[in-house]
Amino acid sequence: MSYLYGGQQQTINPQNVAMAEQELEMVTDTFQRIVDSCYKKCIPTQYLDGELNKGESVCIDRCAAKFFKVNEKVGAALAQKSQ
Amino acid sequence: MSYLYGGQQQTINPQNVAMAEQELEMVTDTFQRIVDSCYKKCIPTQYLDGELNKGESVCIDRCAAKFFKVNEKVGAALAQKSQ
Amino acid sequence: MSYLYGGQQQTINPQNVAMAEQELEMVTDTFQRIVDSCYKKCIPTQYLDGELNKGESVCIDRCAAKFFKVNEKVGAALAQKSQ
Amino acid sequence: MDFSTFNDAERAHIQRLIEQKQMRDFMKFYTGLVERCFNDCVNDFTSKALTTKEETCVLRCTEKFIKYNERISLRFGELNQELMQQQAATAAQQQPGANP
Amino acid sequence: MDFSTFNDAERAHIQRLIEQKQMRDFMKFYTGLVERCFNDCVNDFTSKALTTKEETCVLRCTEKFIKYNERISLRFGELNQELMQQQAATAAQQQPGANP
Amino acid sequence: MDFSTFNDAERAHIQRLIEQKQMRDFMKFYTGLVERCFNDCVNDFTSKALTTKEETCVLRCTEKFIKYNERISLRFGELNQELMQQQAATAAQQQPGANP
Repeated sequence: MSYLYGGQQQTINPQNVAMAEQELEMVTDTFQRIVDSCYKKCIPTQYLDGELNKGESVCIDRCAAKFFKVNEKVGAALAQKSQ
Repeated sequence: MSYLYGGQQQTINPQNVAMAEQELEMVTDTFQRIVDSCYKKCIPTQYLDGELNKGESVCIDRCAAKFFKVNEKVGAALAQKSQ
Repeated sequence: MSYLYGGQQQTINPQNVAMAEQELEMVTDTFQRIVDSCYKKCIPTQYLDGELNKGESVCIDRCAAKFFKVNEKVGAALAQKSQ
Repeated sequence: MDFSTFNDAERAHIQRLIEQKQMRDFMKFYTGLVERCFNDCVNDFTSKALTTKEETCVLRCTEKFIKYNERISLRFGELNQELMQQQAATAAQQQPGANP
Repeated sequence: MDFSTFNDAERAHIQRLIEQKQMRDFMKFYTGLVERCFNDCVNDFTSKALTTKEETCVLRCTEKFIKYNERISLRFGELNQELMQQQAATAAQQQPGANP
Repeated sequence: MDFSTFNDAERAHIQRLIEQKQMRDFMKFYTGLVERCFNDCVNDFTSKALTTKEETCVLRCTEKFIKYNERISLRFGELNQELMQQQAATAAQQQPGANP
């Protein structure tokens, strides 16, 4: 979309932009997967009311923390394999 | 992709294009979710034949209508929350 | 992203690029669906060990081959319908 | 969506986006159909050939999903149109002077 | 990610990408919420009207999912920040001379 | 796909698209692997620490999925090649004069 930058003197390095885009996508993708996984693990689908009760709230916190830990373990295992 | 428009005099307002793109994506995304949801609700996966029988057809019509109603309810609830 | 091509004399035909992009996306999308489907069909989720055993390996090979055959059948059926 | 305030270049660009989207949507329809019929019909991995039963199932599944898709597309179009008319009516009511 | 080596044009471009992504993310949040509450709450197709029970369920589901989303977004932000600090600390340690 | 009619600029552009796609595919592979092993292995939310059992499961799941992915990629490549050769043969047959 270079027409956006008609008046600018600075040139955009497409590699910098691609790197930032990649990183952004990675964070969003991970977030979306946490949202889906922890909903399945922590929220019963009867919907007896619209509140998050204590048990659900605690489950969400732990679920997010555990997802990050799994992320870390998998990352370390992949890094080791690729050595 | 500005190289497409080399010969044109009119300038494209990227915000207009982005708005249209967003709207297009919203409609497509909603359609895809209706297709997946109503298939699960209305079509048994034994495939005794290749026709849509009467029961399935009626179920599809009602399912689509109900999905739109849920869409409306959710939209209204979100609008109220954000006031 | 026309700023990439400032120094080039050749013009890019956006239709050629779009065609190649489409084809690339089709192959990637199909691959992703095979990965998901055959994992569900062939890999039990108890993870008694980290190896692929003989049964799993044979299942993967057959599953991939069968997916391609289904792809072919569906393609032929669609082509016939659209005549 | 109201395109009347868009200029020709914008409309041409959006038209092109819509065409690209349609090609991508057809592709997703096709690969999604293959995945669905594979998952619902193929469960025997004692050989790499499709059994007659699996093949029959795949053909019925394809036929049914095409018909399903036609019907739900039709309904979706109608319901979407209704919704847009409702929204236009609501917008007109909220215009100054439109509601006596 | 460290943006300090980026020039203004790049930062402005990336800012615009982030805004577009946020709009798309909100849209996905909305359509995903509708799909989830529809799938969990609507199971009666003897009529095209929502039953009172279904409507109540949809409203609770919406309310709950909004709260769920707020909470998990908060946790995600915290955990992400922690992770980035850890990574920064590890990177600093690996610099020559940083570890006596 | 036959790229022989493409000019160098087009080929360079497409090459860049392929590289970007590969980076995105690797990212999806990674986040998908994390989600899969999390869902299959983690079910105890009485604490925020991973149990030993969960950790073992995650490591096996990772190892297995990597091997799974290698094997299925290999098969996919072979089957795709076969398919393209078949299509080329069919296309050649349909050329005028190719079928005596």
